[in-house]
Parts: sequence; structure tokens; C-alpha cells
Amino acid sequence: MQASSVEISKVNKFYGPFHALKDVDLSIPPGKVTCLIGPSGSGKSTLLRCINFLEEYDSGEVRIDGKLMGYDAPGRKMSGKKLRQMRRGVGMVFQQFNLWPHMTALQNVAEGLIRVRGLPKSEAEARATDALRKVGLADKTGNHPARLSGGQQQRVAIARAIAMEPQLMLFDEPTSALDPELVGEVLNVMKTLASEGMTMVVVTHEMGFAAHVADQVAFMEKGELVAVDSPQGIFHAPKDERIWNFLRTYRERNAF
Amino acid sequence: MQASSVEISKVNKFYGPFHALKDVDLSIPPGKVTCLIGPSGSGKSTLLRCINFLEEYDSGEVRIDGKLMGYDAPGRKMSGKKLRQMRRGVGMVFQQFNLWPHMTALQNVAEGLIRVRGLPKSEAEARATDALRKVGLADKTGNHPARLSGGQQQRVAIARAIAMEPQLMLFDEPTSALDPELVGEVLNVMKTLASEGMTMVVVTHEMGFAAHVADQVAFMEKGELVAVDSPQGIFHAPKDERIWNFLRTYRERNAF
Amino acid sequence: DQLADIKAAGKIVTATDMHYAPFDMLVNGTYEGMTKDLFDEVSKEIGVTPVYQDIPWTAELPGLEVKKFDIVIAPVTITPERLERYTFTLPIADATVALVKAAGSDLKKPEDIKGKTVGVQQGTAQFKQLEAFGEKLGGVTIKEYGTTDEAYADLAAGRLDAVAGSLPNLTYLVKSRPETFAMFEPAKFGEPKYFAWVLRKHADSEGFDKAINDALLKMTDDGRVKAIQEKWLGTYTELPREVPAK
Amino acid sequence: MDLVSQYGPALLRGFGITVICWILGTIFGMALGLVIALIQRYAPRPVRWLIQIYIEVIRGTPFLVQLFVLYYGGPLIGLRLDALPAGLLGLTIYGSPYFAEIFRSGFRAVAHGQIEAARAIGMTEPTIIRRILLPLGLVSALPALVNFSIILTKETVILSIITVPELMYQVSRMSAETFRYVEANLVLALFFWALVETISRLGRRLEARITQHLIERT
Amino acid sequence: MFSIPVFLESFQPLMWAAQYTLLISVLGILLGLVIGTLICAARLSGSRLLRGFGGLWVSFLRGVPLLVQLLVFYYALPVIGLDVAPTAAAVICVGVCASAYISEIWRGAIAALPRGQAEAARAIGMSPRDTWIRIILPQAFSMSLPALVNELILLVKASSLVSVVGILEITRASQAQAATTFRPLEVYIAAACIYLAINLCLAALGRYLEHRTAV
Ligand SMILES: Nc1ncnc2c1ncn2[C@@H]1O[C@H](COP(=O)(O)OP(=O)(O)OP(=O)(O)O)[C@@H](O)[C@H]1O
Ligand SMILES: Nc1ncnc2c1ncn2[C@@H]1O[C@H](COP(=O)(O)OP(=O)(O)OP(=O)(O)O)[C@@H](O)[C@H]1O
Ligand SMILES: [Mg+2]
Ligand SMILES: [Mg+2]
Repeated sequence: MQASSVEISKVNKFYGPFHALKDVDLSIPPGKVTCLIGPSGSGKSTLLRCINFLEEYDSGEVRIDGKLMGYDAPGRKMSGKKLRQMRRGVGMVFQQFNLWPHMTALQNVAEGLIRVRGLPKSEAEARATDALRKVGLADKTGNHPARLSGGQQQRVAIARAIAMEPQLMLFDEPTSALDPELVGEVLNVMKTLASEGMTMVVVTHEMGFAAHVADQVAFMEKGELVAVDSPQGIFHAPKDERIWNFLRTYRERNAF
Repeated sequence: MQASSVEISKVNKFYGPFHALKDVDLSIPPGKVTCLIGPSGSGKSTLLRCINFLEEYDSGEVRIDGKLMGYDAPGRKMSGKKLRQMRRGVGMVFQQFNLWPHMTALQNVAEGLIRVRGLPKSEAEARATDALRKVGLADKTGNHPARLSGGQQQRVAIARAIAMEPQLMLFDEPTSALDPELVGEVLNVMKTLASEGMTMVVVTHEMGFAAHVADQVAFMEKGELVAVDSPQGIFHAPKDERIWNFLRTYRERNAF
Repeated sequence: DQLADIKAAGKIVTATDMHYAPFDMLVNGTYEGMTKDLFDEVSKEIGVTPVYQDIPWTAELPGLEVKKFDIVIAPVTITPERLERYTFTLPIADATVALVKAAGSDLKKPEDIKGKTVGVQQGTAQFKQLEAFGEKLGGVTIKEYGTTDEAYADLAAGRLDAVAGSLPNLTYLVKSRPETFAMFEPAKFGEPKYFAWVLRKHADSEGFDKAINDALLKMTDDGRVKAIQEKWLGTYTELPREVPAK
Repeated sequence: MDLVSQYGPALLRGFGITVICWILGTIFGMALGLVIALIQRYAPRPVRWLIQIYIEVIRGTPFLVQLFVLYYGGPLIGLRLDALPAGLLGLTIYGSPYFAEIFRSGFRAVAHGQIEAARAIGMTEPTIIRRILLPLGLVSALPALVNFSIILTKETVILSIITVPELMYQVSRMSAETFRYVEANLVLALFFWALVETISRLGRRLEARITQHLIERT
Repeated sequence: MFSIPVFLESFQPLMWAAQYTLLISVLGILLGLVIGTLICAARLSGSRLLRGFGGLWVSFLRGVPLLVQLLVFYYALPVIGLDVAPTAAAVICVGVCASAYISEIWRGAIAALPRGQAEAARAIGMSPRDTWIRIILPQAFSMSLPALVNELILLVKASSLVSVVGILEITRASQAQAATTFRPLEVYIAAACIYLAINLCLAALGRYLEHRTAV
């Protein structure tokens, strides 16, 4: 597996009059974990969605392994086929999971392997079972999403993404619905993937997670990328007061 | 406002053959905060949903202020009218938010005040604006849920519940999508409510939250209520090894 | 030339609406009736085999015009307006308007319908006759129906006092359901009218028209027409030997 | 030209009656359909079965037959209606099960959580229906409702068999008298196209309003 | 009075005609589902041309009565040299007409699908075709089943119009029968019974699928 790198430069995104991303510049090195933190509504999900072009950015560039994402040239969108080709290398775990309700957990995971990777059904299901086992769901493979708890749904979403073995993985708060124990397990899964050379971008509110796993941490606020630094730098020597304020309450609260 | 107490005794719940709640006994004192923690899939949401009878329990009793919830007598469900009457005193924030997509944030919050509390529209909207301001959403009152970030949606859900001023509030992971700063703010809102005498049951994965706010903490696993104790007792002198294991990873990870 | 084409193909493609007793009927899925007996003989005279198709009335004339069929053998009442647009063969039956009533009714002769409600099929020659008759009597309410079936049903349901239609149809109706319906005495009123078959009005069709008419005349002369009429109508009415102008 | 002056007024009158029959039939049918769909959702099982039988029998048999039985068979059991009331009653009954099933379809698309959120705050069922179930259900049901309203315009032609003087009645009268079947069908097609186009326009306007909270799909 | 023997005797000739109703309906339904799906896809596609075409298709086919479509297709097209067999003409007209309605039903159901459903498929690079077949349609199908069954039942009944091209189906046969026996009430009710039997099968199939696909 060849990890991907991502170059984001001067990306702007508007929702009608609302300026959701403001001249965002960010360089995501291959094979590393980049954590995206920041207040609610600061544009983290939007940025993530611009990377795999689920959200069309209005100006600027997103390049994956040097290739411009979504456009052939500025203002001219690329063909669906090319876009699909590029997206195959990019996995995503959605904040709202977006599981397919008419499929069981197993089918949710196997679907992409069969339709996109073109694996035979039996092999796809074996791999899917494996991915579900990794996130601790071996006994719920036959359940439809409606019959799973919140945390179980989130883990299916994670399994669905990692089973595809993308070179770049986008996680949008992948542990929000997980209990501490599971967060630990999922973390381990992610660490393994990172060590195998998968590039990861993780939006998270778990500072501990960011501190432990990230190679670099980016802090966003109000659509701006305020700072990018090592975890050490962000958490222990933040250059911006906003970061300091953001972290203070967390630190207070999580000690017990 | 008169806080409610809840008595849960020997409650069992089956999903088909799956035994989701096993003889659960729990006493929730009025005006206190009870936190429910435990691994994913242990039945926390199910228990919460049994309290306001969104999920029909199969045996046992849930009593709110001494009144049996959902049944007139064992096996005989109460009338819709009586059920509604009882539910008016109980608020709930859902794990999946369940916002009404065709209404703006403001309308989502005002709706219950108008239709259930019978307030005139102007007053309801004033109160709704107030509740949204409390959770930091003053500038997004006109957005429909599809145009809100994950954390913003969750805050609308919280505002919708607190605006109704129930005597008993059920929170299902109310801060899962919130950033640390906001968690702090929402926590303050909840503390205020608690001090004003609202009974709260909070399912959470944030141990720090539980440690700081709870008057008592209940630990669930595999549908069983393993232990109920003070936060002090649960976090610092857990009587059960399962609790100990559950907390270990968390402690490791959240230090930074 | 149409006749030559027909002879070359060895068959005549016809269209008729097979629910017009006693002329065209589907009995257990097979076509029978007076038209069929007549046309079988006509085809024999011309020396080809007939192909019978059941086509709803609305589609028959459009289909004839685009040559989906050679001839429409549904009995059509000859009127001056229709003669302008289509070629009619010699008459094949009497179409003079008559009246039928419910079995228990105390109406007797056609003039008794004064002040009563009479049903009739929309846009037919019989309707025109009834209209004229009504005006002459003064005060007849006429109700128009899409098909005669509905008019009969409404007569049975009691909303109508009488139904006007062509004599052969009514005779057959009363024969089939004597407990419900009865004829007026006399049944006929108005001018004599005739049923005939319809061809395209085109030079091409002239030979074909003549062949049919010749066959009909020959059959009238040798008694075949009489036999067929008696079989289906119970009586024999002499028919004109030329296409009436109205 | 001759044709226009001779039959024009009658055709227009027929069209007017068609439109009135359609409007009333649709409104009554939709209302009855909604009631049926709601009964099906809330009533106890035996009632639901009865409703189900009603739906299947009315939906499964041709309008022509229902109308025929109502108008020509009714007097046999003492039910004697005039053509227009019989036609409207027939249209209402005929449309109701279709509308009911379309509403049920719409309700299927409403996420259960949204109903639960309303129940949890003690909203009454009528309020839930009005404020949550219907607005959300209409998103998916509206095109189907417009569909069926359009189908109903065409079913009105069957009213001619019970002598309601609507458009079809006038058209078939004109064609029977003149043998101008092509022109007659053209007139029919034109009038219906005008009516149907108006309905679809209205439908699209309504749809735009109902789905404004949704972000563009797929 | 209502005559039971006449009523019972009517069945035999009608049953014979029922096979044509069935043939046209079943083929028409299949054709309608396929074309309807394609038209819906066109209406929701990114291409303006396709959207316009889909819009016109629906507007035209819903606007013009099926009877007129049949008459034009069968009786007017021969003028420009296109001559089709009656059964083929019937199936094509019925199917094409149904496609307009079916596509609208799909469209409504798809509008109600959460946006994330298709996004999740697109994010893994699934092709539009697979996204439709595997993700969108199964859910839209399940949601819209009652409305879809409505449409199919209407189609079975609308197939009576194909008699204008000379196909003897149930309604036509019943009219013929009514005209020979002069007992329309009995005959029509018998015809209604046969339609009901066919449509009950459709409704039962719908119910079964509703249960199967419920989530
Ligand atoms: N409708 C259902 N049918 C079958 N099983 C169900 C259903 N709903 C929930 N379950 C199962 O019941 C168990 C408890 O679910 P519940 O949602 O209460 O868990 P939870 O403690 O809230 O977990 P989480 O922290 O992940 O939200 C889970 O194992 C789940 O798979
Ligand atoms: N479709 C939309 N139309 C208008 N505004 C939108 C839309 N989607 C998002 N927004 C706004 O854009 C901002 C950024 O949203 P985004 O989802 O990226 O936030 P986020 O950083 O992921 O927040 P969270 O941590 O709460 O998930 C928010 O303020 C939100 O209200
Ligand atoms: Mg987000
Ligand atoms: Mg839960």
C-alpha cells in the first residue's frame, strides 16, 4: 500500500452567503496521522468533505498525490469516471455514519468490496467479517443498522471504511459514540493502519486521542485554519490564545 | 419546579430472542444527576428509552414519582392520554438527535412549547431563542438541521429538551458531537438545571463529565446493572473488576 | 385497385364491433350473428376468405382510413352526412327507429311517449328521428347514452319510460329478455332507414364496392338474404336494390 | 370551422363539468383517503382488516363497473341517485383507496425517530400527524399524489356512461354525429393536456415549497 | 333482477379474455418499471439535456390519454410506414405510459432519502449505476411500495384500452357479453371479479415485499 499525501491550498467554500472555509492551507504528509480539532461549526467536516469532493470547494486547490481533486482545470469539473477513480483511494467515516439501512452490518461492509473492488462475494464477506471482528462486532454481523446501538453503528461505519484499504482515510469524529474501552481498541486499529502506511485525517473532539496518535494537529476556528503544529506544540505550547482557551476547559474536566 | 424521582425495578427487555435488559434495578433520586456509563451495546439507551416508555419493557416496573410508567396494571398498557400526560414531565435528548428536518432550529425548539405547553407563538419563540442562546446557537436559529454542523444539531436537540422545562430529563450522550469548550458550556447549563431541581439521567462516555457532575454513577454491562455508587466510589474504588478494566484505557489516553 | 389486391391476398380484412346483437356477437369467444352469415356468403361470392376482427367502434373508421382494414362490416345507418365521407354498400337490414318499454309499462303506441323520458344512443340516426318525432309530439325528454346497453340498463332501473333504437336490435332485445322488456305496438315510427357496410371513399374501392353489391343482389334474388334475416330477426323485410340517398 | 361553431360551446361546457368533477372528486377522495390511511395506522387490528378489504375491493375493480353498479344497480336496492351526485360519489369512493395507499407510502418514508421525538415531549397524535407526519410524508408522497390526480382526470371520462354531460360525453356525441373521429380525439387530447399540465405545474410549485428544507439530492 | 346463473355463465368467455389482460399487463409492468427507472434517473441526472428530456417524457405521456396514444401509435404511425403488431403496440403503449407515472413515484421516494445515503456510496467510488441499483432504488422501492402497487393495479385496469387495437381483453369481452345477453350488470360484476382476482395477487405481492424490505 502506497500512502497518499494531500495538499490543500487557499481553499474557500461558501454556503450561500455563509463563508465556511476561508483560504485554508494545509499539507498532509503521507503515512501520517493529522488531527483536525476546533470548536463546533468551525468547518472541520466541511474541509474533510472537500478533500474527497463530496463538497465542491469554490476556489483554491485540493491535490491528492499531486493530482487536482474534482477539477480538470479551475472551474471545469472532472468527469464522473475520473472522480470515482480518485475516490477509490480515499475512505471516509461520516459523522452521521450514513449506514445503509436496508443492508445488514456485514452487507454494509462487503458492498464496497464487491461493487468497487470487484471481489467475489465469498471473499468480500470473509474480509468484511474480519473488519467487523477488528472493531469488536463479530456477533452482530447479521443485524441491520436499526437494530444496533449507537456505538455499534459507528463501528460498522469504521469497518466499512477500513475494509476498503484506502491509501487515504478521512475520519469524522470516529469515536464520538464509543465508550472509553472501545475508543482504545479503535485507536489501536487506527495505529496499526497508520503504521502500515495509511494516511489519516481525523476530525476529533478527543484531545487525548489527538495528543497520543497524531503526527500533526491542525486547529480550526470560524472557517480559518489557525495553526498546524506537532501535538506537543498545540497542546503544550499553543501559539494562539484561542487554542489555549479551547483546551482549558477540557483539561479541567477530564481530570478525575 | 418539582423534581421527579424514578424507581426502576426488575426491568427486563427482549429484542426478539436478544435479552437487552436483565433484571435492572435502579433508584434515581429527585433533583440529582445520575450518570449511566458502560460499554457500547450494554443497554444504556434501551434503559433510558424504557423510562419514558418509548421502548416497552417486558417485565418489571418503572415508576416516576410513584406512578407506574406505561402500564395501568402489569400487562395492560395505559391510555395514550395518560401516557402523554406523564411524558410531558419527561424530556429527552436522543443519541441520534432526531431533529425535525422540515423546521428551522428555532421552530424545532418552539414547536413543543406551542403544541404541548400551549404557549402563544411569540412567547414560545422568545423562550426558544433563549434556549438556543444558552447553548451558543443564537446566530443559527433560522437554519434547518441539514444546514447545521453535527455539534450544532446536537445543541438544538439539547435546547429543544430544556426549553420544555421537564421535571425529569433523559440525556443520551448529549455531548458526543461537541468540542471540549462547548462540552464545558453545556455542562454548565446542565449544572444550573440540576441546581434548580431537575432530575437528570445522563448516558455518557465522558468519564470526566460523570466524575464532575454526577451525584451517582451506574455502570452497565451486557444488559446488567453491575454497580451503582458515588462517582468517588466508581472511579476511585470500583468494586467490580469490569469497571476497573473499563476505566483503565480511558485514564491512560486522556492524560496529555 | 383494392379488389385486385384482395383477390391476390385471398382474404378480406374486416372490422366490426362485436357487441351489437343480433348483427355482431361474441358468444363464448366466437364471433357470430347476422353480419357474419351475410358476409360469409358475400366472401364466398367474391372467392376469398374473410378475416374478422373485433375493433371498438371508435377505432373502426380511423383504422379503415389508414387501411388497417378493407371494410367496416359493423352495421352503420345510412345518412346523407355520412355518405359525404364514406362509401356505403347496399343496405343489409332495416334500421328504422322503434321503441321499447319496460315489461310492465302501460304505454302502448309511440305517441304515448309524450311527456315521458326516452333514452337513445348518442349521435345516431335513430336519435335524429326520435328528436324530430319528439318535436312533433311536443314535450318528450330525450336522454342520450354512449351505448344502447346503458340505455337498456336505465330502462330496467326505472329512470326511463322508453328506449328508441333500430328495429332489429330492439326485436332481439325483447326476444332475449321478455320478462323485462316489451315492444310498443306498433314499434316503428319515423322515416325508413337502413343499415349498410362502409368502405373508403376512393376510386380504388369502386370495384370492391361493386363486387359486394353484386353479391348482395344475387343473394337477395336466390333467397339467401331472406333465410338469414328470418334466422336472426324472425321476419323478412325487403331491402332497396340501390343505395338510398338518405 | 363549422365544427367549432356547432360543437364548441357544448365541448367547453363539457370541459367545465369535467374540471368540476375532477376537483371535487380529488378533494373528497383525498380527504377520505387520508382518513383511511390514518385509521389504518392507528385503529385496532379488526378495523384495519375491514379497511384493508375496502381498499382491495375498490382498488381492484374497474371504475366503470363500480359506477355501473352504483347507478344502474342501485335502484334495484332502492338507491336512486341522479347522474352528477352518483358520479361524484363514485369518484370519491374510487379514488379513496389509492390516495390512502399513497399516504401510507409517504408515512413509510418518515424516520421513526422523528415521530419518537414528538411523542417523547407528549405531543398528541393529531398534532404529530399535522406537524410531523404529514409534512415529512408529503415529500415522497406528493409526486404520487399528483400522479393519481392526473389519472383521476382521465377516469372522469367514464362518467359519460351514466350520462354526466362531461367532456367525453360531448366528444363522443360530436364524433358519432359527424364521424370525425380524428378531430374528436384531438380535441380530447388537447383539453386533457391543458388540464394535466396545469395540475403538474401546481404540483411542482407545491413540491418546491415542501422540499425547500432539503439540500439538493444525488 | 340480478340473475345468478347469468353471472356464473359470464365467467367462461371472460376467463378466456383474461389471458390477454394478463399478458399485456405483465409485460407492460416490466417495461414500465424499466423505462420508468431510466426516466427517473434522467430527471435527477446532472445533465440538463437528460433532465429536459425526462421532463418532456413525463409531461407528454401523462398529458395525453392512453387511448389517444394507442390510436396514434397503431393507426397513425402506419401512415409514415411504421406498422406494428397489435400485441406489441399494446405492450409498448401501456408500458411507456406507465413509465411516466412510475418515474414520478420513484422521484418522490428518492427525495425523501437522506442525502448521506448516496454520499456514502459516492465516497467509496461506487459507480452511479451501482449506487442506483444497490443503494437508492432498494430504499426507494421499499418506501414507495404501496404507491407502486397502486400504479400497477391501475395499469392492469388501463390495459382494457388496448381493445382499440383489436385485442380481446376482459373489459371488451364483458361488453360483448353484455350486448348479447343484455345483462350488463351481471356480466360487469363478473368482469370485476376477475380484475379483483388479478389485482389481489398484485396487492398480496406488494404486502409481502413490504414485510420483506421493512427495516
Ligand atoms: N431493535 C433491536 N433489535 C435487536 N437488537 C437490538 C435492537 N436495538 C438494540 N439492540 C441491541 O441491544 C443492545 C443494547 O442497545 P443499546 O442501544 O441500549 O446500547 P447502548 O448501551 O446505548 O450502546 P451505545 O453506547 O453504543 O449507544 C445492543 O447490543 C443492540 O445490538
Ligand atoms: N448546507 C449548509 N448551508 C449553510 N450552512 C452550512 C451548511 N452546512 C454547514 N453549514 C455551516 O457551516 C459551518 C461549518 O460546518 P461543519 O459541519 O464543517 O462544522 P464542524 O466543524 O464539522 O462542526 P462540528 O464539530 O459541530 O461537527 C457551520 O457553522 C454550519 O452551520
Ligand atoms: Mg462536523
Ligand atoms: Mg446508546
